[in-house]
Amino acid sequence: MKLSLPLAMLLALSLAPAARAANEADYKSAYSAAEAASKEAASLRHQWTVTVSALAAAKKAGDGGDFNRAVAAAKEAEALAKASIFQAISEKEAWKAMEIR
Amino acid sequence: MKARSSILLGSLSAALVAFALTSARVVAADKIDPVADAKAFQNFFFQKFPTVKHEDFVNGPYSMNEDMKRQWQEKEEFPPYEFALDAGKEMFATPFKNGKTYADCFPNGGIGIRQNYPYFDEKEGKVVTLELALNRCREANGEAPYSYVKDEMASLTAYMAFTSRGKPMDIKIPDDPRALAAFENGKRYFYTRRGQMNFSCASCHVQSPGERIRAEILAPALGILNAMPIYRSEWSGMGTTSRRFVTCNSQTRAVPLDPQADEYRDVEYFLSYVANGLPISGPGARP
Amino acid sequence: MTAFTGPFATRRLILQGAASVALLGLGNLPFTPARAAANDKYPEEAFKQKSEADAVKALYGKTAEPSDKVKLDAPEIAENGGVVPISVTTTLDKVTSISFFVAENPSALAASYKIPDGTIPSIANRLKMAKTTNVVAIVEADGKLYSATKEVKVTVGGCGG
Amino acid sequence: MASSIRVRATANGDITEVQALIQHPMDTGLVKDAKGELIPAHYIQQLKFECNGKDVFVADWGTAVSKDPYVKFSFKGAKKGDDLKVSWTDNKGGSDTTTAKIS
Repeated sequence: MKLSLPLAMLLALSLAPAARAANEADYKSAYSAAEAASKEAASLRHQWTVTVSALAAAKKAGDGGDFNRAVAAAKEAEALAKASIFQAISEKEAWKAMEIR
Repeated sequence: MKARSSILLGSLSAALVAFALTSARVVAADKIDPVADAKAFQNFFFQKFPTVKHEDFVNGPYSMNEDMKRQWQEKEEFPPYEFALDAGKEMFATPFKNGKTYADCFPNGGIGIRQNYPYFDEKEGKVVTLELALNRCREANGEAPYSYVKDEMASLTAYMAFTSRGKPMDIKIPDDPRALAAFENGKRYFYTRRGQMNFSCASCHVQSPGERIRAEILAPALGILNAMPIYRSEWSGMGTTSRRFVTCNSQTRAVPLDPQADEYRDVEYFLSYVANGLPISGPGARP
Repeated sequence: MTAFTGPFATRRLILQGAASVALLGLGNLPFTPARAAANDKYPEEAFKQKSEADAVKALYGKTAEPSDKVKLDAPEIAENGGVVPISVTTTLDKVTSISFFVAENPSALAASYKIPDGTIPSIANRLKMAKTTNVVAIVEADGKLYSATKEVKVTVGGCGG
Repeated sequence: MASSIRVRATANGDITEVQALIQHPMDTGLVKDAKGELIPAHYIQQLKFECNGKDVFVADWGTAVSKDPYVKFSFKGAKKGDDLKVSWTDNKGGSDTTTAKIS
């Protein structure tokens, strides 16, 4: 129940219609947003392996000039990082529910 | 449509009830009480698996499934960790370049002491695991540290575990707020969900021990570290507790911490303490 | 050996040495040629065969018939495909060979054992299995082949990563 | 270097039970290493047990035998204190041998 919010967010992001072909500027901004979110997730020590690989894929596509794919991958990485941040914050209290007492 | 809304209503009220319950307990549970935690932890498993003999829990999946137990016993006739054990025994006795040996770093010459690790080091204010103590001993004697995850470190800990086989786990928590905090931090790590799979250690080892996870049977959390280090057929080699934590993390798609991160040391402290009284069964053989 | 022997002398020494070894070798050859050559040859061909049927033909040159006198013991579900404990025992007598086949492994023949007389026809070993498939044990007793088959489920462990 | 063969032979009555565990990678030649290159096949092909000058057991192994292979069998005609010679050869010409006393 609690986690449906980030999944919905993930879906919303991927459905957003790409108005026109992405260019380097779009890639740079999407990538830095994803990188910031990923750094925060890492600082909370809740980073996901899939975030790291999506970020790497974005960089690889970006370096290769395929900005469409790079922006999509960066957006996915950002969404994943945000979901792991949400998980870290909600788990600060939620873990107690499972504790054996 | 009607059914869906009733489900929604049902889950909302359940959440409310759960919230009320936890908040009441949260207030009561602020005081960290390892003794009560250990008792509750052990009783949970003793009641959930009444037919399993208490000391059998340390055999992990093999205490949960007959077919697996038979395969294990067949392997134990001539166990695959035999080579690591001999290598560890030889290494343990080989003096460092400065002539000292591991025996000089450990109480009782390092023999039959594995059940007291990890311990809380009051000078350092942190939990110290057996692997950490071994590497510190090496560095103190001018030797390069070993990898915390496998090979030499696993052979050394295999031999030290072997010398403690059968002795009950005996972890102490000194009356020091930092030790209690480390215990609590380990407990929190154990119950915290992580990775894209959104699993915590408890999701598998408390909620569904004895169930299948593809080819393997999930081990109960009680006594799960008593068999460390383990020879896993999947790794076709030995692995220490840290290797198990690191690989478990990456399986749930959580980025692993470094092998001797504080969280890993604390969760090892927590899991070992709640298994006090259960025998050391390392080195172990696992799927 | 004086220092001036030079290459010719050492060559002569080597030749003499070789001759004597050959003589020695010849000396005890007649006692064990038949037995050693017959059953020590490594069945290279049989291990190359992909399917179980071809492997059996290459190894024994005849086919086996199932028999309940061959008791094959293998797990329901292998805890790990790399280390599957499999054992066989039989009440048949005059057993001369026992072999294990894993039907859908890259090559079916896994292991083949020669049982000299005086050795009890019962073996345990640990084999690798690529996937869920039939394990077949074949016993050669008094020149005829008897077999037992059991399916072993094999898959990977853990939750994936 | 310690021998790669661990063997336990125990006689009770006329039957001697033998267990052997051998340290060997048993590479199939079908597995890739971290860099993606195929690890060449490297496996024990023949393992022989001799007692009182007679072969008591000969194993011909393929690539489907597990890493650090194990085998158990028993045979008649030997007694406590006899020597059991164990030797193996692999497809790369490697080999090792050891002699154990039947206990």
